[in-house]
Amino acid sequence: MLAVAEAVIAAEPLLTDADRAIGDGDHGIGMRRGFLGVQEKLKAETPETPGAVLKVTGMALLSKTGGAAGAVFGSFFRAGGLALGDAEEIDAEGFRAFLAAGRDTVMKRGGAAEGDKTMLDALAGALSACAEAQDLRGALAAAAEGARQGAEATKTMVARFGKAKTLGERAIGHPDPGALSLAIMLQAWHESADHG
Amino acid sequence: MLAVAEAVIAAEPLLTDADRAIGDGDHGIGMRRGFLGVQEKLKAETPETPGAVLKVTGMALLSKTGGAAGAVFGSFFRAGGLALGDAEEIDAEGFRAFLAAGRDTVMKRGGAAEGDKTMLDALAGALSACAEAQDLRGALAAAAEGARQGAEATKTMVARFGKAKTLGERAIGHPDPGALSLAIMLQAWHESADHG
Amino acid sequence: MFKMKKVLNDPANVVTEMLDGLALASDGAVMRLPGLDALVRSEIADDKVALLIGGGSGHEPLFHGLIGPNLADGAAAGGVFAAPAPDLILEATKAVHRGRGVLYLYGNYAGDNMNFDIAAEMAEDEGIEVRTVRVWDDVAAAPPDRKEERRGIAGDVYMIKIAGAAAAKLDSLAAVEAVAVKARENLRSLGVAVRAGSMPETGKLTFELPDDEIEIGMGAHGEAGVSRQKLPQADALADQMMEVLLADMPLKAGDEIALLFNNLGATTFMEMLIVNRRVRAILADLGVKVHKTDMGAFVTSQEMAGFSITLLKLDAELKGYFDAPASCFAFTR
Amino acid sequence: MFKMKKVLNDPANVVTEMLDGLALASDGAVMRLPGLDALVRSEIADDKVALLIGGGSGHEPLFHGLIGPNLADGAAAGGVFAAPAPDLILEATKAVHRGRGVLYLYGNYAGDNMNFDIAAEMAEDEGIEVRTVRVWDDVAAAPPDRKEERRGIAGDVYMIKIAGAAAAKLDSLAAVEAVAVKARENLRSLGVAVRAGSMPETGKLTFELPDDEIEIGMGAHGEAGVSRQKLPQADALADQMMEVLLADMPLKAGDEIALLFNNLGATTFMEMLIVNRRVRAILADLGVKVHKTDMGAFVTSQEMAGFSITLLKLDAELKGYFDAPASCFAFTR
Ligand SMILES: Nc1ncnc2c1ncn2[C@@H]1O[C@H](COP(=O)(O)OP(=O)(O)O)[C@@H](O)[C@H]1O
Ligand SMILES: Nc1ncnc2c1ncn2[C@@H]1O[C@H](COP(=O)(O)OP(=O)(O)O)[C@@H](O)[C@H]1O
Ligand SMILES: [Mg+2]
Ligand SMILES: [Mg+2]
Ligand SMILES: [Mg+2]
Ligand SMILES: [Mg+2]
Repeated sequence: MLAVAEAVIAAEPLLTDADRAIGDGDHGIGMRRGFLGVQEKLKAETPETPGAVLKVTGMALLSKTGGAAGAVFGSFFRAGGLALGDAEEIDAEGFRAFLAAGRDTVMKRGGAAEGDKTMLDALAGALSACAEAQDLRGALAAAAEGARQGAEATKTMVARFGKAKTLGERAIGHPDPGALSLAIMLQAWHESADHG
Repeated sequence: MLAVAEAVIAAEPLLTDADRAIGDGDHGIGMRRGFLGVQEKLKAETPETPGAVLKVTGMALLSKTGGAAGAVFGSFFRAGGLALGDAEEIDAEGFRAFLAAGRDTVMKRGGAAEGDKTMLDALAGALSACAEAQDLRGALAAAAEGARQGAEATKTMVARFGKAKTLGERAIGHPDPGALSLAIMLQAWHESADHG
Repeated sequence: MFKMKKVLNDPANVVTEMLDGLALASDGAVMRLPGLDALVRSEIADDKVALLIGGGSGHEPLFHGLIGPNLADGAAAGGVFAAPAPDLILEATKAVHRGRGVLYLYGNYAGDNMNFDIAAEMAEDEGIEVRTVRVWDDVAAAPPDRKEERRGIAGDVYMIKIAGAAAAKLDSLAAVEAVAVKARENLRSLGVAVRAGSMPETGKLTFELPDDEIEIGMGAHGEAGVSRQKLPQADALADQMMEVLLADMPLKAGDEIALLFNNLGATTFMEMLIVNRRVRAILADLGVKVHKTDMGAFVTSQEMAGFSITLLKLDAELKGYFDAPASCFAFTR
Repeated sequence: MFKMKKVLNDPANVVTEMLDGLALASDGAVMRLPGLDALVRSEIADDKVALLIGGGSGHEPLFHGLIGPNLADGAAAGGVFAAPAPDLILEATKAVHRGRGVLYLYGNYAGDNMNFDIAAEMAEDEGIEVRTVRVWDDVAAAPPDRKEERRGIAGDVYMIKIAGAAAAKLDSLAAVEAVAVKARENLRSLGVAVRAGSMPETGKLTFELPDDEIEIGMGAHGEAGVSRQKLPQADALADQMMEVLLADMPLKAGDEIALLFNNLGATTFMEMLIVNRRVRAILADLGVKVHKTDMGAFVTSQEMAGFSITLLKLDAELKGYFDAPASCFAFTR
C-alpha cells in the first residue's frame, strides 16, 4: 500500500492535468493530499491484516482527500477492506471480493453506474479482467491491465456525474481522472507484489 | 483652430502611448474628447475675433476634456484668448501675448514652472523661439519648432507634477505627453496658416 | 508554462492561513475550531436550530465569510475547489449543534453531496438530527425537469441569507428546511465566463477560453455552459442571459425580486453596472419590481473574470428573512 | 496588440451607462443629474452641510458608489482616470448645496486639484461657500515632510465615511472640514501592484510589470512606487509594507485603529486574508487594538491585481463618526 501511495503521489501532475481538461483541475492535488495522509497513518499504526491496511487506507483517504475523490476512494477502500474481514492473507478470491464490495459501496454512495465516465469504469474493467485468475499475483496483473483499459475506455464516454457532467460531448477524447487514479493504484500494487 | 482640433484628435494614439509610459494612459483620450467638443462649439457658435475663437476653445476644453489636461489647456486657451481682447487680427506681438498670458495662468493654476516636465516646457520653447518674429507666419513657424524642441527636452527631465511625479529617474527618456500635445497644436496651426 | 502571480506563503497551507486571517478579520465574531479547517460563530444562542454550510475553498468570501447573526453558524472548508471531508464536517456539526438539529446547506456538487451525506450519517449515529438542502440555482447546468442535477452558484448567498434568518427565528429544523426549500424554488442564476482563474497550489489556469470568446453558463470551476461565443456587446449579453433566466422562471407584472450580480473575481463594477442598466430595462418592461440589488464579489473562483445574474422571487415570508439585519465578513445588511 | 476582453457597449459611453446602472442599483436612494455625469442623493436634508466627492471614473465603487446617509451627498464623475470638469463639479455643487456650504473631498492629483479649484471659484461667484480637503494617504508618493504631494488612494473610503458622518451631524462647514483634516492626519496607506489593469476605451494595459515581479507603492494608475522586486512570500511582503507604514505613523501599545485591505481589482480574498494574518501578528506584538477590519474592492483600477493596507488611528471623536451607520452601493455599516 505504501508503494501505491508513492505512485499516486508521483502521478499528481498527470492527474491534475486530466482534471483540468474535463473537471476543475484539483484531482491530483486531492489524491496527493489523501495518500500523504495514508502514508502517515500506515507508518503510525502498522495494522496487521490486509483488510485492516485497506480499511485504514480508506479512513485516511476519507478524512484527508476531500472532494468527490475523497468520498469515492475513501469509501471504496474502507468497504473493500471490511469485506476482507480479518483474513491473514489475500488470495485471488479475496481480491475480487475487495473490488466488488468497494464497487457496491461507491455505487450506493454516489449513484453512478458503469458507463458514466467515473472510476467505476476502471473498476469494472479490473473486475472482469481478473475473474479467472487463480492467485493474487495473477489477479493483480490482470486487474491492473483491466483497469488501464477501463480508464482508456472512459475517453469515449460522456460524463453523467461529477464536474465534467455538463461538458457533454466535449468530454469525449479525455479520460476520466478518477479512472486513471484507480489504474495507477492497481498498477503500483501489482508491481510491488511482483518485486517485493 | 479646426485644423488644430483635427491634428490633436488624429494624434490620440501617440499621446495615449506617451501617457502610458509615464502617466495613466488617458492623455490622448482626454484631448480627443476635448477637441471634439471644441469642433462642435466652434461650428455652433462661429465666434468673430481670434480672441473669441481662442476663448471658446478654452471653455470647450475646460468643460469636455477633464483630467489635468482639461484644466491646463482650457485655462491656457481661455486666458490667452482674453489677452487678445477684441482685436480683428493676430500679429506676432498678439501671438506672443497670447502665449505669455496662457503660460502665466497655467503656472498660477497648477503651481508648476519651467523644467518640471509639463506642457510649460514646450510653451517656454515656443515663446523664446518666436521672440524676434516680425509677422504671425514667422512667429507660428518659430513657435512650432520651439515647442517641438521644448517637448523633446522634457525627455531629459524628472517630473515634479502630475501622475509621472513619483516616477523619478524612471521618467527620463520619455517626453511629457502634455508638452507633445502643445507642440502638435502649434505645428498644426502653423501649417494651416501657411496653406490657408 | 504560465503560472499566475499570487501573494502566498507555502501553497500547501493556503486554506489554513486564509481561515486564520478570516477569523482575525472578524474581530471576535468568528473563531477557528482548534486545529481544524472550520470556522464557527463565537456565540451561538442556546436552543437555536443550527445552520452549517461549507464546500471547497477558493471561492471566498463564500462559504466561511458568511458566518454571523441571521446567517450561518459555522462552515467547513475543504481544500481549494474540493469538498470538505466527512470528519471535518462532523466536528463542525458538533460545534454548532444546540440541541435543535443542524441544517446542512451547500452547493449541489458530487463531492459535496457525498462528503456531507457521510457526515450526516456519522452525526445521526451520535444522535444529532441533520437535514440537508442542496443549492441548485444554475439554470445552465441541466434542464428544468432535472433541477436536482443543477449546480449551486451565486444563489448560495441568498440561500444562506434566508436560511440563516429562518434558523434564528424558527424553533424546528423541519420549519427552517421548509423555508430554505421554498427559497430555492424561487431562485435562478446564470453566469458568464470571460477569463480563467487559477489554482493557487499550481498557478495553472482552471480552463482555456480563446482571447475573444466568452462562455455563457460556464461553472465556477470551468464546467461547460450553454453557449461559447465571440464577445458580444453588454446589452446583447444581458438580453441573452435574461432570456434564459426568464424562460426558466417566468416573471409577470407585479412580481417582486431581489437581484444579485456576482463577480467571479476580476470583472469590473463598470461592466456589471452597464449590464445592470439593460437588465433593469428588461425588468421594467415586464413590470417586475426590484426590491433590492446586490452587486459584488460574493462567490468567486480566484481571479476568474466573469459574473452571474441571480433572480430571487420574493413573497412576504421570504422578504422578511431577506431583509433581516445580518453581518458577516462578506457583507452587512 | 493585446486588448483586454471586457463586457461593454460603445466604449465612448462607459461612464454614462455605468452611472445609469449605478442609479438603478441604488433602488431609489441615488439619482443622476439629468444629462450630466453626476449622482446625488434623492433626499438631502435641509440645512445640512453638503459633502461633494468626485474624481476620475474607472475606480468603482469609488466615488459614485459612496453616496448615501452619513456618507457623501453627491459625486462628480470624470472620464476614466480623468478628473471631472469644473462645470460638472459646479452643477453637482449646486444640486447638493443646502445653504450651509459644501465640502469638496477628493484624492490629491494635479488634475482633480485644478478642476475642483476652478469649480470652487465658480461656486463662490455664485455665493456658495466651498472648502476643500484633499486626501493624501499614500505614503509611497512622497516623504513625510511633503505630505501635500502624496496621492489619495484607498484612504478615500475612510475619509468619506468620517466626513460624511460629520457632515450629517455638525452644522458648520468649518467644523466638518476640521474633522476631515483630523482624520487625514491619522490616516496612512501603502499599496502593492501585482498585474496591470486596462483602459476600457482602448483595452490597453495601464503599465508594464514583468511576470514575476511586484511593485510596492505603485499608484492606482501605474504611478511608480518605492520598490520593484521579485514576488516575495506573503509574510515577507506584509512585514515590508507594515514597516513602511509604521515608520510613517508609529503606533504604540493601547492605540486603536481601523484596518482596511483594499483590493485594486483582481486580487483574491485568499491572498489578502493570508496577508491579514501576518499584519495582525505584527499589530498584536505592538499591542495595537484593531477596532474594525474592512476588506474588499472599494477603490479599484479596473482589473488591476494588487491591494493596499490602510491604517486609521482612532480617538473617541473619530470612532463615533467611523461607527455611524451608513449605507451606499459600496457597503453598509
Ligand atoms: N458519483 C460518483 N461515483 C463514482 N466516482 C465519482 C463520482 N463522482 C465523481 N467521481 C470520481 O471522482 C473523480 C473526480 O475527483 P476530484 O477531481 O478529486 O473531485 P471533484 O470532482 O470534487 O473536484 C472523477 O474523475 C470520478 O472518477
Ligand atoms: N501642474 C501642471 N502644470 C502644467 N501642466 C500640467 C500640470 N499637471 C499636469 N500637466 C500636464 O498635463 C499632462 C497630463 O494630462 P492628462 O494625462 O490628460 O491628465 P492626467 O494627469 O489627469 O491623467 C501632463 O503631461 C502635463 O503636461
Ligand atoms: Mg476535480
Ligand atoms: Mg493622464
Ligand atoms: Mg474539486
Ligand atoms: Mg488621468
